[in-house]
Amino acid sequence: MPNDNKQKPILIVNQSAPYGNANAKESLDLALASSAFEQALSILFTGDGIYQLLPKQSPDDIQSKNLLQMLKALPIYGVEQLYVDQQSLTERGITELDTQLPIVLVNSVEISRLYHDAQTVFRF
Amino acid sequence: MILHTLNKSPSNEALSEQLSQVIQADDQVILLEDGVYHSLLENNDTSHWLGIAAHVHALNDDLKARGLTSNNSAIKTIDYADFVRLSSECDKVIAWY
Amino acid sequence: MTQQPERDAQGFIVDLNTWTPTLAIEIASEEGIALTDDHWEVITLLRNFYMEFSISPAMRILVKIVKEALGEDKGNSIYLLTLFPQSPAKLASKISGLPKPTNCL
Amino acid sequence: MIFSVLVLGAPYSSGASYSAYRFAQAALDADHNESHNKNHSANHNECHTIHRIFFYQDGIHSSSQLATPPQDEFNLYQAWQDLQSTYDLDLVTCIAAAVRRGVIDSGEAKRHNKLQHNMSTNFSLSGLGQLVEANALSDRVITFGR
Repeated sequence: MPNDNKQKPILIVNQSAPYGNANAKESLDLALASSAFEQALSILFTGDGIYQLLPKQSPDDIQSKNLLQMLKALPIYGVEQLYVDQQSLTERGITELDTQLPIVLVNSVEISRLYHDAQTVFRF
Repeated sequence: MILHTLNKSPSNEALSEQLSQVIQADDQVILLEDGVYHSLLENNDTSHWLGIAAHVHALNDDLKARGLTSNNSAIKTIDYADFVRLSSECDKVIAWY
Repeated sequence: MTQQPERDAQGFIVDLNTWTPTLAIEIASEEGIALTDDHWEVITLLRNFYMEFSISPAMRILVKIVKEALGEDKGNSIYLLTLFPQSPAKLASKISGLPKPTNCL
Repeated sequence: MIFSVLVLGAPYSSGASYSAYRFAQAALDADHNESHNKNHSANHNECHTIHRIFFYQDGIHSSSQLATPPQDEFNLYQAWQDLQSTYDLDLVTCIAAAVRRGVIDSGEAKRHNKLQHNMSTNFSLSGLGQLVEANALSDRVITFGR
């Protein structure tokens, strides 16, 4: 039954590396738009999506906007925590993510819970 | 109960792994587009989504187009009306692509 | 008056690097606004936000930024409407030399 | 049940737009054949509506007016337009995604000083807020990805 008053939490899953395609940017655009409507929103970075969180990105010379810089605005837009798949980090040999991001590492049980708690899942 | 849709062939292993991580025993899967090639596989591995899902369905039009028939007894052939019905019966639909 | 940098059909500057405070005064006067210190406070906040995050904020976030920096008295839509009438986020970003905030109607 | 549909892939480049079209058609047909299905699912009143179909990322190309498939191929662009006029569907193309990729309506053409525009009038250009709203007002969002 539709219930307009109920908050339906959204989960956005980022599984694409930045810059190679538009997924990271267009995912962020949706996250910012959701926050304008004060929707409950969680964001999960998994697979190649964790490359979006690497420090020291400077895409000026490929004429791209800095996605990492934009991700840092998420807390101001009401997204207080960014969930990051611990296993994806390990598999990719990544030991260091940008320290200014509000990152929470999650295991596969917690990831499964994020999916099940969401009303709608958008994957990019 | 979640309904998962999958539109990529088994060669996209990362996608299958992600789905396997999320799927639970009472969930269902609809194979569409190149996803229907999964119907050629038998997989009773309890860590793989094919071995976990309560029911796996495949869109008949997409099977037929690719020269596949539903020989796999574990996979039920459906049409788009069934797709709509399953979408309304489950709690939510997650697309894997 | 010197030659103005290129602007798009809606009056936003095309190359963000061509912005100057003088240009801000000119764009504002085209919109019938004489810039005061109160305007400049907001312009500075907007430009700093853009420098930090590369995002031109829409109304809700603009209000939030102003509220955090300048307090409740100024961090509300009525105050911003008196400074930048009709569409504060759009008008303020135009005068501040930022891209038009992404349309989220 | 209220559905909304999200289309992320372009016609020809992916199956997303076609599959979404078939899903929408089936959902609207189920509505029409309500009495027909009565015995089939006694507990379910099969009355479906589609609140909105939102075209995002490469999905926006479905709204191009200029695409002209050969006569011996299915014209998915025309099919979307026909489905829209038959059921008065709300087909919304994401403005930010579309203007970037060169699919614009007459209003955007004026605004950006372009001499041409190419978006079908069966679609409307609007912001991502329309997707967020569709999610809030629908029971299910069905995504068709690339």
